[in-house]
Amino acid sequence: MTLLVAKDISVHAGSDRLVDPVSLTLEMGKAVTVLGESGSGKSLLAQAILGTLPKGLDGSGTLTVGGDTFDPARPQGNRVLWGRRIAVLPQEPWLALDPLMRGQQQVAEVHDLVAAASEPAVRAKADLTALGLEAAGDKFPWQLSGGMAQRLAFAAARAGGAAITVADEPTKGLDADRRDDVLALLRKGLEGGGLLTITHDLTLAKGLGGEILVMQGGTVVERGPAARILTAPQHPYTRALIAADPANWPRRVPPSVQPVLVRATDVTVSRAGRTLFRPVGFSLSRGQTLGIFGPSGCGKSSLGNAILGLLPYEGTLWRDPGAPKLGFQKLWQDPPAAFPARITLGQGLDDLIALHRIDRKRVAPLLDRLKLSPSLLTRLPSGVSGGELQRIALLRALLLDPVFLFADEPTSRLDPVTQAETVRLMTEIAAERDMAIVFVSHDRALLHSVSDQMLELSAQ
Amino acid sequence: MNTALNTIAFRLMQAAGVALVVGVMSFLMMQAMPGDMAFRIAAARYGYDLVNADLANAVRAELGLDAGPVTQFLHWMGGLARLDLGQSLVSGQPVWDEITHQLGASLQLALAAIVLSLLIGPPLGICAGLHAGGRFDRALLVVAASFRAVPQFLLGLLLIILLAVQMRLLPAAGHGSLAHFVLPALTLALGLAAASARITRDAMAGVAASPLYAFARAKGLSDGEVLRRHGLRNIGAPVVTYLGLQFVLLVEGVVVVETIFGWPGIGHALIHAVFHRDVPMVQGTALVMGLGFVLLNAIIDLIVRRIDPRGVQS
Amino acid sequence: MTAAHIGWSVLAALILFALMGPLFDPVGPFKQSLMKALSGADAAAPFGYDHLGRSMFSRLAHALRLSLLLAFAATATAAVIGIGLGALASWRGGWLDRGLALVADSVLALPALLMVLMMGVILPSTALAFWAGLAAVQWVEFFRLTRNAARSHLASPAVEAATLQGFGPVWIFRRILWPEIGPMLRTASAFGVGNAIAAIAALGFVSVGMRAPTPELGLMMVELLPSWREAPFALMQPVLACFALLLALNLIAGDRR
Amino acid sequence: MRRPLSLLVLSALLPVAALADPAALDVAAPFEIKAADPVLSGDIFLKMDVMETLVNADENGALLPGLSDSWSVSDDKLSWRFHIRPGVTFHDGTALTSDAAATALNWSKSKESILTRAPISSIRAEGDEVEITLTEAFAALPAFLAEYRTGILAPAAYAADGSVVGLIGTGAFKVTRLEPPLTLEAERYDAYWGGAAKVPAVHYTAVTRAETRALMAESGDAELVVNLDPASFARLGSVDSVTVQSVSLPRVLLLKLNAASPFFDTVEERRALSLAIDRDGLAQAVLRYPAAAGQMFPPAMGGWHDEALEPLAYDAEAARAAFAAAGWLPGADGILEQDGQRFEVELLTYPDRPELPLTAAVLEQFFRDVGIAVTINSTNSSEIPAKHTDGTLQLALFARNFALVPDPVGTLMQDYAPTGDWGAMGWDNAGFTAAVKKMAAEGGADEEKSALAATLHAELPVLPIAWYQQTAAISKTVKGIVIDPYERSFGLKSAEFVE
Repeated sequence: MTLLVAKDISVHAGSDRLVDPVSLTLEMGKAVTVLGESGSGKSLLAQAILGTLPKGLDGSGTLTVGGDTFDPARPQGNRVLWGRRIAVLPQEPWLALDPLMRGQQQVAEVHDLVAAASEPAVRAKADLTALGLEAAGDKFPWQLSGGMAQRLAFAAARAGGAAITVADEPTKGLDADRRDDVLALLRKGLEGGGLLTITHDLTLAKGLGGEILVMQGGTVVERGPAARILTAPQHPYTRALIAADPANWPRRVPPSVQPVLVRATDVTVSRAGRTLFRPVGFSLSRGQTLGIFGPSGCGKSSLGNAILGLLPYEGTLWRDPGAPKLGFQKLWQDPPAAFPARITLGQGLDDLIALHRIDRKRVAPLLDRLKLSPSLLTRLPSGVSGGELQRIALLRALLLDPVFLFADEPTSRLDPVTQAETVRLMTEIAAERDMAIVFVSHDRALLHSVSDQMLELSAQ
Repeated sequence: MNTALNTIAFRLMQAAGVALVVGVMSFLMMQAMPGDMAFRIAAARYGYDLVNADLANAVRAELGLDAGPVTQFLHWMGGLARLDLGQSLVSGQPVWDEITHQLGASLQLALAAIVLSLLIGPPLGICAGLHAGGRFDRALLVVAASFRAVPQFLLGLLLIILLAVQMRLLPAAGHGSLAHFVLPALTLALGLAAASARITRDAMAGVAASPLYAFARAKGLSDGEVLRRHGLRNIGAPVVTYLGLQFVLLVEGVVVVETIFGWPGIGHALIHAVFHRDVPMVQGTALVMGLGFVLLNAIIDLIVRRIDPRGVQS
Repeated sequence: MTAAHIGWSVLAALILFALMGPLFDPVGPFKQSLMKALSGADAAAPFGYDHLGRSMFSRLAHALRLSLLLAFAATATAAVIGIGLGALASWRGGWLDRGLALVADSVLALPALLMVLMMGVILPSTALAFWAGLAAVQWVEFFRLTRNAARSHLASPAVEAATLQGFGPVWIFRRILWPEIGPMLRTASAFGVGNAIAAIAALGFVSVGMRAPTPELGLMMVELLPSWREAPFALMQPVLACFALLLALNLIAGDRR
Repeated sequence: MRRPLSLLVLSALLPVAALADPAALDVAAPFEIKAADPVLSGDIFLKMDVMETLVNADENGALLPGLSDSWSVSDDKLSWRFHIRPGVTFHDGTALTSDAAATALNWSKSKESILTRAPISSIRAEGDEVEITLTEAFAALPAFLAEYRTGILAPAAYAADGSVVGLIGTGAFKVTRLEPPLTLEAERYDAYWGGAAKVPAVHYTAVTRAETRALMAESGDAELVVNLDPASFARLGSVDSVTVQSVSLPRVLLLKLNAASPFFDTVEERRALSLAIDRDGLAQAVLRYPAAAGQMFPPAMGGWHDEALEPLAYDAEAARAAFAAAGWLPGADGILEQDGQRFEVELLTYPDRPELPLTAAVLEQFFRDVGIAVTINSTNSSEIPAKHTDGTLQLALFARNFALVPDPVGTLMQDYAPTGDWGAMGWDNAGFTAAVKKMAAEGGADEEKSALAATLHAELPVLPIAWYQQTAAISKTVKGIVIDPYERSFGLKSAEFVE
C-alpha cells in the first residue's frame, strides 16, 4: 500500500535552487532513508514535504498522501497532516518535550485533542507501557534519561494515529549504544506504517534497510536498495562516504619505541565527592595514541583533564618533567566553544604569537599542511565550519610545540568525511612530531583504528 | 529534595543581611548628618511658624539626643531584638502603626496597579511574541517605550483632567473609597503594562522559537491549544519573577503618583522621615520594606518553583 | 532604520543640544526679566521665557546637560564598580563570591529612594548625592550581570584553552568576557541612564531633588506646572525633553540584535 | 513587630470599600495631620470645628467669648478668671467643667505650647471658673488662650504619660475617622452648644500639590479648597461651579539679615539692600497679586498698618550709590568690596512654601545687579533658628505669621524685643523693646502700635518683601463658608448645602 508520494519536490531561495527535484514514494512497512552530509539539502527535502521550510524558502512539486493532494508551495495546507497522518520525530527530544508537563500528559493530550479519542489517559498509559516507560508517566522530561525522553517523544508524536513517521537526524549527537535504541524505535515505527529518515549515519541506514537516497549539494547522486548502495556504491561521493566509516578505516601502524611521557597508577577523579570511575593505570610513550572508551558521564574527559593538570586526581600520575610547560594541549568536542566567540581567529593567533614570542613565519606552512585557507583567519569562529575550526584548533596547539594532545571527542560533531580527514591529519602530524595522544570517543570502531592501546572506563 | 530548605535558608541569610545593612546605614546616617537634629525634629513637629531654639532644646532634652549616636544605635538594635521599632520622633506614634497605615495604602495602590497592568500588558506581549519581528511586534516596541518614557505626573494630570474634570466620572484625588483607586492605579498601570508587555513578549518569542513549540505543533495541536497548553506554562516563570521585582519597585516608586493624587504612602513617609531626621521611622521603614522584599522574593521563589519545578533560574 | 537607530539619533540630537546650546546663548539660565514672564520666543530666547522671565532655551540646555552628566556619571561609576566586583567574585569564587552576592542582594532589598535621600543628607551637594546614591543602587545590576555571564563563560572550553596556552586573567577578561558582556551592558547602561534621568526628574518633581534655581528637568516641570493652562508651551518643553530622552534610551535598551 | 504580618497583607488585599459620602462637605488643604495632638495639629482641628478654645477671635482679630463666656482680671493684673460656658458637652458625652478646662490647659502648658511663653504661675479650677495666676502683668493672655495649642479636649483624651489618645473635643463636628497624615472625617455633633451644624458631615483631606487641589475644586471633589496657587486661582475664577475668594493675611514675606555682620551693621546698608529689591515686579511674578510690602504690616492689621509711612521703594541706582557711600565699591568682577572683603553672603530659605525658593532666586538676581554675590541655600526651615542661635546666619527668607495669637504683640515680643529666631538679629533698640513689653502687659493704643511700626520701618532690622493673601475656591453648592485671615475657622458649623 502506498502511503505517500512526493513528486519532483524542490526547494528555492528566491531564484537559487537549493534542492533539485526529487521524487520518492513511501510504502507500508518500508523505510526510505536520505543519506548525506550537512548542507547536502537532505533536511530541506524533509521540511518541504512536511511544510516546515524556514521563512524565505519555497517548495514546489506535488505531494499525495493517501489520495489527498498537497502543494508544498502552500505549506499552510500541510498542517492537517501533522500528528494525524504524519508523525514527526523531533531531532533532540529532550529539548522538544515540554519540560513543565508530566510525561503521560504530553501523550494523552494528543489522544485527546488530535485523535479525539475517548479515555486519553488510559491510552497514553498503554502507549508508555508498550515502550517500557511505565515509570515515566508521572515524571517531567528533565527527570528522564536521554533514551527515555526519546521513547516518550516517539509515543507523543505517534499518538495522533499517523501511519507515516518522519525522523530528521534522529541520532545526532548520540552515543553508539543510544543509536541502537533509536534504531529499534524506528523499526517499531515501520510496523504498520512508512518511515522517512534523514541521516548521515551509515549504521542507522544499514539497520533500517529499504531504499536509500544519497544526496550531495542539493542533488540525489545515487539511489537504490540499501543492500546495494552500502555494498556496491557507484557514485564517487557514495564511495567516499562509505570509506569514511571508521569501521572501514585502515589499521594503524604501531610507532617505534619511544621514551615514556605519562604514567598513571591507580588514578581516578572525584567530582562533588563522587568517584567517577574505577582506578586505572597506563603508560603512554611519545608518538603513541591511547584510546579511552566508556559510557557517557563515566569521567572520560575528567581523566584527560587530570593528565593536563586541570583537575585534581587520586592515585599516582607521573608526567615527564623534561616536557615543556605548555607541551600539554587539548582539542575540544565542540569546536566553536573552544575559541573566544567575539574575536577573529587571526586575532586569537596573533595574541598567542605575541604572548610566547613565536616566530610568525611558522603559521603559513602549518596552514598549508592542515589544508586551511589563510582567509579563514579573518573570520569569527561562528563563520567557519566545524572541521576547519578543529584544524585551526590543532594549528593553535601545534604553535606551542606540544608533546601531548588530549583529543576529547574531537570529531563527534563532524560529518563522516570530515571526521575521517581530520583524524587522518591528526594522526599523521602526531607521528611526524612524536606527539602522544589521548583520544576519547564513544565510537569503538574509530578508537580501534587510531589507538595503540585502549582503556575502557567503567563507572564506580 | 532540600532545595526548598536551601531557599528558605538563603532568604533568612538575606533577611539578616538586610537588617544589618539597614542598621549600619542608619548608624552612618546618624554620624554623618549635618544640621542639628533637635532643630529638624522641632521644625517637623511644630511647623516652620513655631520652630525656635527653645523648642529645639526642649526636643533635645525630651529625646535624649545628647546621648550620642552609639548609644542610640545600640538602643535601636536592642529594640529590634525585642521586635519593637520604637516611636516616631515627630508624631510620637509607634513606628509600626505608622508603617502599617502608610505601607498598607501603598500596597493597596500597587496591587491595584499590578492587576490593571496584568490585564493590559501580558496579552499584548503574547501577541507580539508569537509574531516576533512582525509589524505588531515592532509597533509594540515603540509604543511600550513611549509609555515608559511619559513622566508619570503628566499621565496622572491628563487622566484627572479627562476623567475627573471633563467627564466627572471619577474623583480627582483623595483616598478612602474604591473609586479613588482607579485614577492613580491606572496612571501606574500604563507604565507598568508597557514593561510587562516587553518581558512577556521576549519570553513568548523565546518559547515560540523553541523546539518544544515546534514539536507541540508537529504533534497536531492547533495554535490555540499549543499556546494554552505549552506557551503560557513556559512563559510563566520569567513573567512571574519579573512581576515580583516590579511590585517592589512600584511600592517605593509611587511617590510621584502619591503626591499628585493625595494618597498616603510609604514613599511620602520616607521622604518626610529623612528630611525631618525621624531616625526610628527611617530605620523602621527601610527595615520593613527590605524584609518585605525578601518575603516577596521568597513567595515568588515558591510560586516559580511550582510552575517550573526544575528550580529557579536567575 | 530600526527603533534603536531612532533612539540613537534622538539621543545624539539631545546631547548635541545640551553641549552646543549654551554656546549660542547670550543670556544664561539665571538671568531674569520679570516683565517677560511666560512670554513667547524672541531673539534672545528662542524657546520663550519661563515664569520668572528666564530663557527656556538656556535653561533647557543646562537642564539636559545636568541630567545627562549626572546619569552618565552615576551609571558609569556603577558599571565600573559592578563589573569589577562581578568579575572578581566569579574569578575568586568561594566566600568572597558568596559574601559579595549577599551584600548585593541586601542592597537590592533596600528602597532605592532611601539610598538617594540618605546620600542627599550626608553629602554636601545634591548633584554629588544623586551621583553617589544612584551609583550605590545601580552597581548591583551590573554586578549580577557580570557575575552570571562570567560564571557561564569561565567554565567554557575557550577559557580552558586560554589557560592551557598560558594566557592570564587579564587576557581572558579582555578577549572572552568583555566582548560577551559588552552588548548586555549596553542594554543595562541604557536602562540605567534612563532610570537615573527619570529618578532625578521624579525627585525634582516632589521637591526633594535639585534645588531651585538650578535648571533641572523635574524642577522645571514642577515650577511651570502651575501655569499649565496659560503657558502650556513652556511646560511642554521640559516634559518633551524628558520624554524624548527616556524614549531614546528605552529604544536603545530595547534593541534586540 | 507586635502585630502579625498577615494583618498587613490582609489590609492590602481589602481596599476600603466605602464609597465617598455625597452628603459630606469636603475640604482640601495642604496641611498634613501629624497626630491627634492639639500641640502638633490643633490648627486643623480648630478649623474643622472639631476642637475649640476658651477664647475666640473674629476676622479682625477682636477677641470673642468661646468656651469661656466671660473673663475678668484682678486689679493687680496678676489673676485672670475665665468663666466656663455652661451646658457644653464633649463628644464623649461628658460635660465641660472648669476642672476639665484646667486639666487641658495644664496639659498644654506642660507641652511646648504657647502657654510656656506667658508668665503663668498656676492654672486652677475655681467653681465655674478657671483661675490663671501670673507672675507679672500680661494683657495678651486671652489672645494666647485663643491659640490652637490651648484647645480643650476631654480629660479622657489625655493619657497618664502625657500623650493624647483620642480627639474628644467640644466642636460642632465629632471625629469619626482620623488617619494621619491625610484624612480626617467628622460627623455633625447634635448636642453642640451653639446649635447643631447644618451639614451632616465634614471631611478633611491633606493634598500637598496645589495643582491637584485646584483640579479637585474644578471637578467638584472638594467643596472648599484653600491655599490655591496663583495660576490656579486665576483659572478657577472663570469656572462656573466655584467662586474664588482672596483675603489679606497677617502673614509677611520677610528677609531677615544679620545686623551684627559687617555687611548689614548700619541702617544705611540695610536701606541700600532694600532699595535693590523690585517688590512690585517680584510680587507680580511670584505671588501673582499686587502685594508688594511697602511697610512691615499689611493693611488688614488695623492700628499697625500706617498709611502715612512712605513705601519702601526700588531704585537699583540709588542702592549702588548708598553702598558706595557706605564704603562698598565694585571690584574687578562687579562684586562689591570693602577692605579686601567681598560682599558674598548666603541666603537661607526652605522649600515647604513653594514661593520661597522662587523668591530667593529672584532676589539673587536683584542683589547681583547691585554687586552682591548671593548663594542660595534652600534647606530645612529649622536651619534658620539653628543658625540664628549659633550666630552664623547672614540672610534668610521666610514667611512670618503675625497672628499666631490674634494679637501681633505676641509675635513682636518673640521676634523684636530685642531679637528672635524669626525676627531681628544683632539689632537692639531699647526703647522698642520696652514699648513692646509694656504693650504685652497692659495692652496698647493705635498710636503706640504705629509708633512701633515706624521704628521697624526706619531701622529695617528685617526687610519686608510682600504681604500674603489667603486664597480659596468654594463650590457654589455650599454657602456660609468663611475665609478667616487669622486661619482659625472655615465657618463649617454655619455652612450649608444649597439646592
